[in-house]
Amino acid sequence: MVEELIIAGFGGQGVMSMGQLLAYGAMEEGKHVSWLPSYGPEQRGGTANVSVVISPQAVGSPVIDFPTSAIVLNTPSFERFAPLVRSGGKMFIQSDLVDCTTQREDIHCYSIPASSIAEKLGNQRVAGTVLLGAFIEKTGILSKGSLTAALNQVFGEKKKHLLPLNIAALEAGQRYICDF
Amino acid sequence: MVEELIIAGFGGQGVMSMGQLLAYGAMEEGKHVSWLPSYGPEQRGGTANVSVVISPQAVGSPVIDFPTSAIVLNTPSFERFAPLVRSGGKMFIQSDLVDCTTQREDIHCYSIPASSIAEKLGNQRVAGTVLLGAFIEKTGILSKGSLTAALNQVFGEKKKHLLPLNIAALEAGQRYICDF
Amino acid sequence: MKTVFKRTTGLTDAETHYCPGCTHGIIHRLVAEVLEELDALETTVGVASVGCSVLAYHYFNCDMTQAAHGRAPAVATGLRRVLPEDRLVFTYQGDGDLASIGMAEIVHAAARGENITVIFVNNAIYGMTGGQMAPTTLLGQKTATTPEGRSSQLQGLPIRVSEMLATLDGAAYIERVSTHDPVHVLKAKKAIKKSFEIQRNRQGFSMIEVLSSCSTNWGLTPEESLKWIKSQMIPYYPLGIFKQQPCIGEES
Amino acid sequence: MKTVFKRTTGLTDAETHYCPGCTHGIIHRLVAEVLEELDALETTVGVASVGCSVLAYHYFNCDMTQAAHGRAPAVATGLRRVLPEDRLVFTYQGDGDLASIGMAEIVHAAARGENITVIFVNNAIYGMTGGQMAPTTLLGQKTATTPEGRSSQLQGLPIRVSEMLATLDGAAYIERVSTHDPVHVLKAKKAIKKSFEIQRNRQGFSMIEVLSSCSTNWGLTPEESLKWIKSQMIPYYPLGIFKQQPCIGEES
Amino acid sequence: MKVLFNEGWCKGCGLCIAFCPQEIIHLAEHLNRKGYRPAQVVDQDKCTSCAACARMCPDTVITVYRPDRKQTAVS
Amino acid sequence: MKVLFNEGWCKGCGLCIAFCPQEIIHLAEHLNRKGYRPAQVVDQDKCTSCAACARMCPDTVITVYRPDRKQTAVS
Amino acid sequence: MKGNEVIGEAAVYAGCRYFFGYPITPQSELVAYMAKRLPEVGGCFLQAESEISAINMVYGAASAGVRVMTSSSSPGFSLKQEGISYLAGAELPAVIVNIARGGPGLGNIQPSQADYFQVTKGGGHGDYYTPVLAPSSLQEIVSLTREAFRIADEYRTPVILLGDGMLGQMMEPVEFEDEKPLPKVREKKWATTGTKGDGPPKTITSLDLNDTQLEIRNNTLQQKYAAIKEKEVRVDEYLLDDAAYAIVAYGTVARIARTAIDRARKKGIAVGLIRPVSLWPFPATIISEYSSVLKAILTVEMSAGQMIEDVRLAVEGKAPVFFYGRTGGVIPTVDEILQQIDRLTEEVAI
Amino acid sequence: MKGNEVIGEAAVYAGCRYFFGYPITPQSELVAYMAKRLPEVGGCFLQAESEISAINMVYGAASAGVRVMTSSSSPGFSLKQEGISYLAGAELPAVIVNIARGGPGLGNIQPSQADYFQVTKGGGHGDYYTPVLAPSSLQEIVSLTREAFRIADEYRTPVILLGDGMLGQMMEPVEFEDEKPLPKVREKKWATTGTKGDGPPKTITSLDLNDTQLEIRNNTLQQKYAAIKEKEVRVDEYLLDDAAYAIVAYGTVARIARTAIDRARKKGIAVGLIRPVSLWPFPATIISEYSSVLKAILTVEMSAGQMIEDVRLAVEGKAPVFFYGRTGGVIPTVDEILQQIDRLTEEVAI
Ligand SMILES: Cc1ncc(C[n+]2csc(CCOP(=O)(O)OP(=O)(O)O)c2C)c(N)n1
Ligand SMILES: Cc1ncc(C[n+]2csc(CCOP(=O)(O)OP(=O)(O)O)c2C)c(N)n1
Ligand code: SF4
Ligand code: SF4
Ligand code: SF4
Ligand code: SF4
Ligand code: SF4
Ligand code: SF4
Ligand SMILES: [Mg+2]
Ligand SMILES: [Mg+2]
Repeated sequence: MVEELIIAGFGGQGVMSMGQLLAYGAMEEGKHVSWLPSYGPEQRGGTANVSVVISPQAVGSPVIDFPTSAIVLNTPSFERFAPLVRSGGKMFIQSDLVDCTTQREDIHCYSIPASSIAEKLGNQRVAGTVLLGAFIEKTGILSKGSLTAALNQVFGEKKKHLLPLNIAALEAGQRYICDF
Repeated sequence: MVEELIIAGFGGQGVMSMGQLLAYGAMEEGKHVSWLPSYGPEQRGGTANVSVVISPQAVGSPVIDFPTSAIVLNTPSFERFAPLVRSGGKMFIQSDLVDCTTQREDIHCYSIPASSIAEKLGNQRVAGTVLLGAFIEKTGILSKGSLTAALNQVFGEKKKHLLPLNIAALEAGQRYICDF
Repeated sequence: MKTVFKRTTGLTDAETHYCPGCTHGIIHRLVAEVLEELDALETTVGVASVGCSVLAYHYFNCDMTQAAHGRAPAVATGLRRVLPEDRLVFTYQGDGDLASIGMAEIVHAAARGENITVIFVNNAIYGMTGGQMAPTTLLGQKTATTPEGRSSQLQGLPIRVSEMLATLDGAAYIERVSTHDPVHVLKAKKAIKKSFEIQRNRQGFSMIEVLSSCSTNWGLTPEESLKWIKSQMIPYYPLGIFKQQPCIGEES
Repeated sequence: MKTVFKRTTGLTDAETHYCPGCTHGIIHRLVAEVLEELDALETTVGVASVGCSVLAYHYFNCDMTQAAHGRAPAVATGLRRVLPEDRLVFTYQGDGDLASIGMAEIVHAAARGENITVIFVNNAIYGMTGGQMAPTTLLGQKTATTPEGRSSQLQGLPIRVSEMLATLDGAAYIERVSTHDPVHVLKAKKAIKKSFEIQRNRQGFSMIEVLSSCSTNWGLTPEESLKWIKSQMIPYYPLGIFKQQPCIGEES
Repeated sequence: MKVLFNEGWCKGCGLCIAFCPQEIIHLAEHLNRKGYRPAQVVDQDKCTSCAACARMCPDTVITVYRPDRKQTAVS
Repeated sequence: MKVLFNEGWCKGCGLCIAFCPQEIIHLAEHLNRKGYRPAQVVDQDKCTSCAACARMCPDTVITVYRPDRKQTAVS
Repeated sequence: MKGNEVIGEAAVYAGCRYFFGYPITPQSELVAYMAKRLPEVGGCFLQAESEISAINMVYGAASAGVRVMTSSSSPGFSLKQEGISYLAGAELPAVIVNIARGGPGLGNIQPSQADYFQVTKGGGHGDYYTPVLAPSSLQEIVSLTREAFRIADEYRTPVILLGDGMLGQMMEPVEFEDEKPLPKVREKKWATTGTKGDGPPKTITSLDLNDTQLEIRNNTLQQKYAAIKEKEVRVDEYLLDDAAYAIVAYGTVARIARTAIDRARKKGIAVGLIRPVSLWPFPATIISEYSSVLKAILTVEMSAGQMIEDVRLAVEGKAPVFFYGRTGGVIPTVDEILQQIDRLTEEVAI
Repeated sequence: MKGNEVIGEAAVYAGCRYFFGYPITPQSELVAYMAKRLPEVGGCFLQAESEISAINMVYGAASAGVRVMTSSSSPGFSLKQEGISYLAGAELPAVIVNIARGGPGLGNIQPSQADYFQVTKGGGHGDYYTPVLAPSSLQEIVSLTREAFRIADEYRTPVILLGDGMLGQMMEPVEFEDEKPLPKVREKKWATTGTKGDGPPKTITSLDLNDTQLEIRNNTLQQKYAAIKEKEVRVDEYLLDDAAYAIVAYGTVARIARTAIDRARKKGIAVGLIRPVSLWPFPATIISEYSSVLKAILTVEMSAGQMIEDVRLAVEGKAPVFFYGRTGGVIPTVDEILQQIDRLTEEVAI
């Protein structure tokens, strides 16, 4: 199964590193993967999105016209990508920041108050990881284990202390989404 | 008749302006003409030559591979152009500076001690004009009248005083060459 | 109620794309206010350069043309030599644009005494392209291309452009100002106004170097950034007037 | 019989293409003599520029590379960053090359403190291309592109490159010398030698500006040309040392 | 109302906050349409209309008014 | 022979002439292979071996020798 | 007048009053001519500090809506590539002269046609073309300079006038009276001259951060290029009516080819000349048409073979295309071309 | 690692220790990578004051015989044209990266292939070519960067590595171990490193004032180019054995085309892919051969149509050549290409 995911939001929300984490996770599992960012003109603020393709075979086009999943972190991104998600696809909405819902009935839509959940864990900043937890739980494309390994790799020795918090965030996301 | 003349010598010997004078003279007579210079890398000194094509019809190539006439003012130019003059063509040699003679029997060769002649007229610098006098006399391509008119044009008001000397030089060249 | 401060008509209605707290925004406003005060919006042509301020032509409420990276002084020269004398021409350039790739153009515009105003935004970094070293990057400053900090051995010392251009006879007015607090912002505005007045008097080339922040690429908050200007930049880039030729009236 | 003066082995056997009396010839000889005296011919790489001295690579008896117009300092930088430290690298550039098209390159080489020697031949004109205005052309001087004489209004004032570069911290040694008589030729040689020694000591960028003649394009005889250097150029381009950083030993 | 914030334009940079001598500017809890927490003043009365905030705002968010001086104040 | 002119290299620029303190250098009447009148010294005796000519010659035409000082000159 | 000076006078005649240039052999006479001439007609000449500055000064002047020119030769022309791409992207009219010389690198100052690719295709970055006119006589310089300014203004595009050192340096008689002067610049409403209360501010730019917007901009450019291709093809045909063979050559080489053709005709060989006058748009249709009836085509260039690609693209295999080229500033001679014509007849006979 | 960083590491792997560059989006990560990486391996990174300085620093470093690289994106690449012509003229080996973006002019920072002409033909002045390699995956970057340095050294020529913003910005897994490192630089006897008593001084130049000499120099270059054309053509063929149609596409577009082809195959359309890996020398022979058996060819580019000229030159009318292009940074989608394949089958059916 080929997963074509777009993660989109404001610059500074960590969209790129979320994608990167998934890419590393996919590599952990020996899958083929491509990661392609797209920025607006702004350095910070403005919109940004990243396309991640995870596939059992070599990735052809890294560009995604119609994603199988989308994670949206702000309203403009919701508006842009909601119509593009493939029929049968999934949409993950950071509902603390986006209070829209789609009219489309052919896609699955999950609203996740990721900031609130993260705040409860003690740090707003892991909202992205919460969303990733929800994402892997619903798509089953990657295991929690590989994502944990990816986190480990990304943090390295220096930021090792952030690991427990992020694992907790992953799990919180997974747990939250089970209720849908 | 198309006249294809190359004038060659050291830079600073007035090669270019000799060519220019002929070009103006040809225009006076309503003939078509082209003038094309060629310099070495040096600003002054070094070799330089100019190709002048005078023709009743529009001039095709301004480049002359095999001149019908050549006027040479130094030894390197003699060596370069002597073999190239067309069979039946004419070569005018400034014999004060070049003491070579060609072995070729199919061309006419005229040695003219132009500096000496010019010096006798009171100014070494009109040696070039002496050579031009010889050239028009032998080729008949232009009249003395049109060349005088050209001189007049080139000197303008400012250098008008140089006219008589140059006319004398033209005539001296013509006279000298008659003896051949 | 009296209005003490309101948005100048020298700016268009567009919202800027600058990062939060970027002082490009302040400098834009100052230039726009000056043009409004001088009643010059309809007679000014601005030249945007390539850097974070590349979209300046969207923001200034006057005719604008957009120049290739570093070449704004040449473009301004083209305009200057062609436009009627009553027109004002200015460039708005970053430190990468003006002091790196565009060094030849700025030196020669100054040497020619080209009658233009140059707004030189020195933020000690390449903002637009993601925080690489600029010719004005301070020693020890870490950037994307000086990961260990700028070293005098490897990259040489930062260029003080105002001081250098002040040695040229063609330069009529050169001042360095800053944006790190309200008082200095006011001074900056005064300098900018002066430079346009000098242009109006046809006195020749003038340049205002404005110390500016780039919190995004400095890795500081906007507030910390202004403190960094004060504590780090000003000691190396002292504020003040570096060149002031006598006014036409004052000459003799 | 003692030989007081003979042709240096620093020059190849080639005859130069320079015009009669052109002081490029003298400057070539001085550089070559210095390299010979420093026993550096086998460890030096020179960079020829584009100008009348474009063929310099034929004349200097050391490794030579030929750079694009104005870019000799960049080429020298490439060499410098790659070659072992014991090698000497120099550029030989005219005023059009160095001060016009190559302004960005020379400023940045100086600012970086690039450890090279620059021989800057200022003859106030573009010799090679037939006598157009250079950035160093004097006010009033007639050239092919200033037929009425250079005017400060239209073309601005001539650039004093040595003075300008001296404001840069990276520059270790900058001196202006002349070739208009035997005494000054000797002084020029001393300066050139010093700049190579500075390079040898790894002290950074040095430049010797040499006032030079161009009788062909000035429309003077060679002798008159030297007088013109003395009477016209030196008053605007004063001779002397403009920058001298303490020797490595002297520092502290 | 002495200071008026054009909330939609604010990028929440906090420069106005840093330079307000009265320390009356704060970032709101909510996000504006751009995704920033906009600056706001609750206690308008304390404002002295000094315009320091407006002068430092890079995004021309702030308009500053000064109430006409009461006659009484002059006397 | 105190000064030796490599005649073929000379461009007749006259700078040696201008700077010879003894005024003993002149342009020859004939042309060299380059087409210039080469510089020459006839009166070698007057030459002081000062090398001013050589130093000013742009074309390294000139070699200068100095006769070994006679013992007598020292005493 | 030398060819270079004729360009200058022709530009003045076409209403050009502004020139920004940098000296380089073999076009320096044009710079010098403008330095003298423009002040006489109330214009402005400025020697820029480099070719890059020159092209960007042109960008500034063109932004203000005037007729403006710059010129250079091969290495200097390479330096202008970014600027030309900007002019094309911002749709600014200007005339750029390239008097080409031997390359690559510093090369020499002799005539060359090895910049054909650079001026007709490559050049700067991005999808743009510049009309390229290649005169082959001084008289034609006069008319084509005028046309260059007309095309530039009409289509808001930079236009290139391509010559070589031979054309720039030679002299032959020229008449200006025969040519109509170009009408004054009509008002360019888009020019940034200060709004003067006349509507909202104008902007000139080649930037469009949005890809869809930039594509629209590119499509507009491509439509313009299609229109130019349709209307501005120029070609000179010589003795083609009964020709079995044709030489394709442009600029000065075409003159030499013409003399060779005259001589070949005397020998009874039915050869004619197709001389592209506009190199872009290239006269592909005409060449394509002739190629169906010709036995063979010979392309002659002062290059290692550049225009021949356009000839082959036009011919598409319908006739054999031969090549003769000289490089490094060597000018092909009439005799050499005659020999090539002979080769042509022989090879085709086999 | 991002594509840009992979280029950097691959260069280090190929023995490159010197890099002179100037930042420009979308290739800045390469510059930053080299700034960090080269000092670690005892090399030197220097940020030049401009693209022009960078290419001339490369000229200097290459003169001294080391493996050296620079990189830029479209506008910056235009500025390097004079320098590249000099490198070619002086026969200096170097690798130049162009991560192309939308143009013309300032354009934008999205991916583009509109520099094809510039890198394969036009570029600088004079008769020269530079080998151009166009990887389409990060793994291929590793092997082609190595090849770029090999070709540069072997033929003493600048070599261009052409990518686009998409390739530069994307990440995918990469193995370095699979690739052999390039042998050390063998002694370059021509390099100007100081004679050190080792024979007469060496000179590096592209100047030859004498036209005959310069022509000889040019002929040498042309011979070299002929050898490269013979030996260094690289092409990737995909599902061509039974194909009735072929897409010609390079770089990242070829990946998208490949996905489209896979889908078309599922629909039963016999379409394959010809992917030129070396853009110069262009795989003309192979395309020519296929064109005799194919019903139609579709060229897909992120440009208004540039490589299509080389395709048409190769095909010479033997099969219809269609074109699909997007510009301004818009990336063609799989669906669009599928539609084009349908169009192809329809038009040919008619
Ligand atoms: C010819 C060229 N080279 C490089 C770039 C890439 N570039 C865009 S902006 C910039 C530097 C901007 O820095 P600066 O001028 O300091 O402006 P800031 O963003 O800091 O305000 C560079 C290198 C370009 N657009 N064109
Ligand atoms: C890019 C480029 N532009 C212009 C030229 C033409 N050109 C050759 S030398 C020169 C000027 C030389 O003047 P200068 O540097 O003062 O040297 P001089 O001849 O006076 O010694 C110019 C403009 C060139 N070769 N390359
Ligand atoms: S990157 Fe820096 S200079 Fe650019 S907008 Fe952001 S803060 Fe301002
Ligand atoms: S033109 Fe001038 S600088 Fe050049 S060689 Fe002649 S005198 Fe010397
Ligand atoms: S005007 Fe002054 S007191 Fe009022 S909010 Fe602004 S900074 Fe504070
Ligand atoms: S300074 Fe302006 S943009 Fe920044 S927080 Fe205050 S109002 Fe908002
Ligand atoms: S060495 Fe002195 S005295 Fe002798 S010729 Fe030369 S200049 Fe004259
Ligand atoms: S200075 Fe040298 S070149 Fe000049 S005349 Fe004397 S010897 Fe001859
Ligand atoms: Mg900056
Ligand atoms: Mg000079």
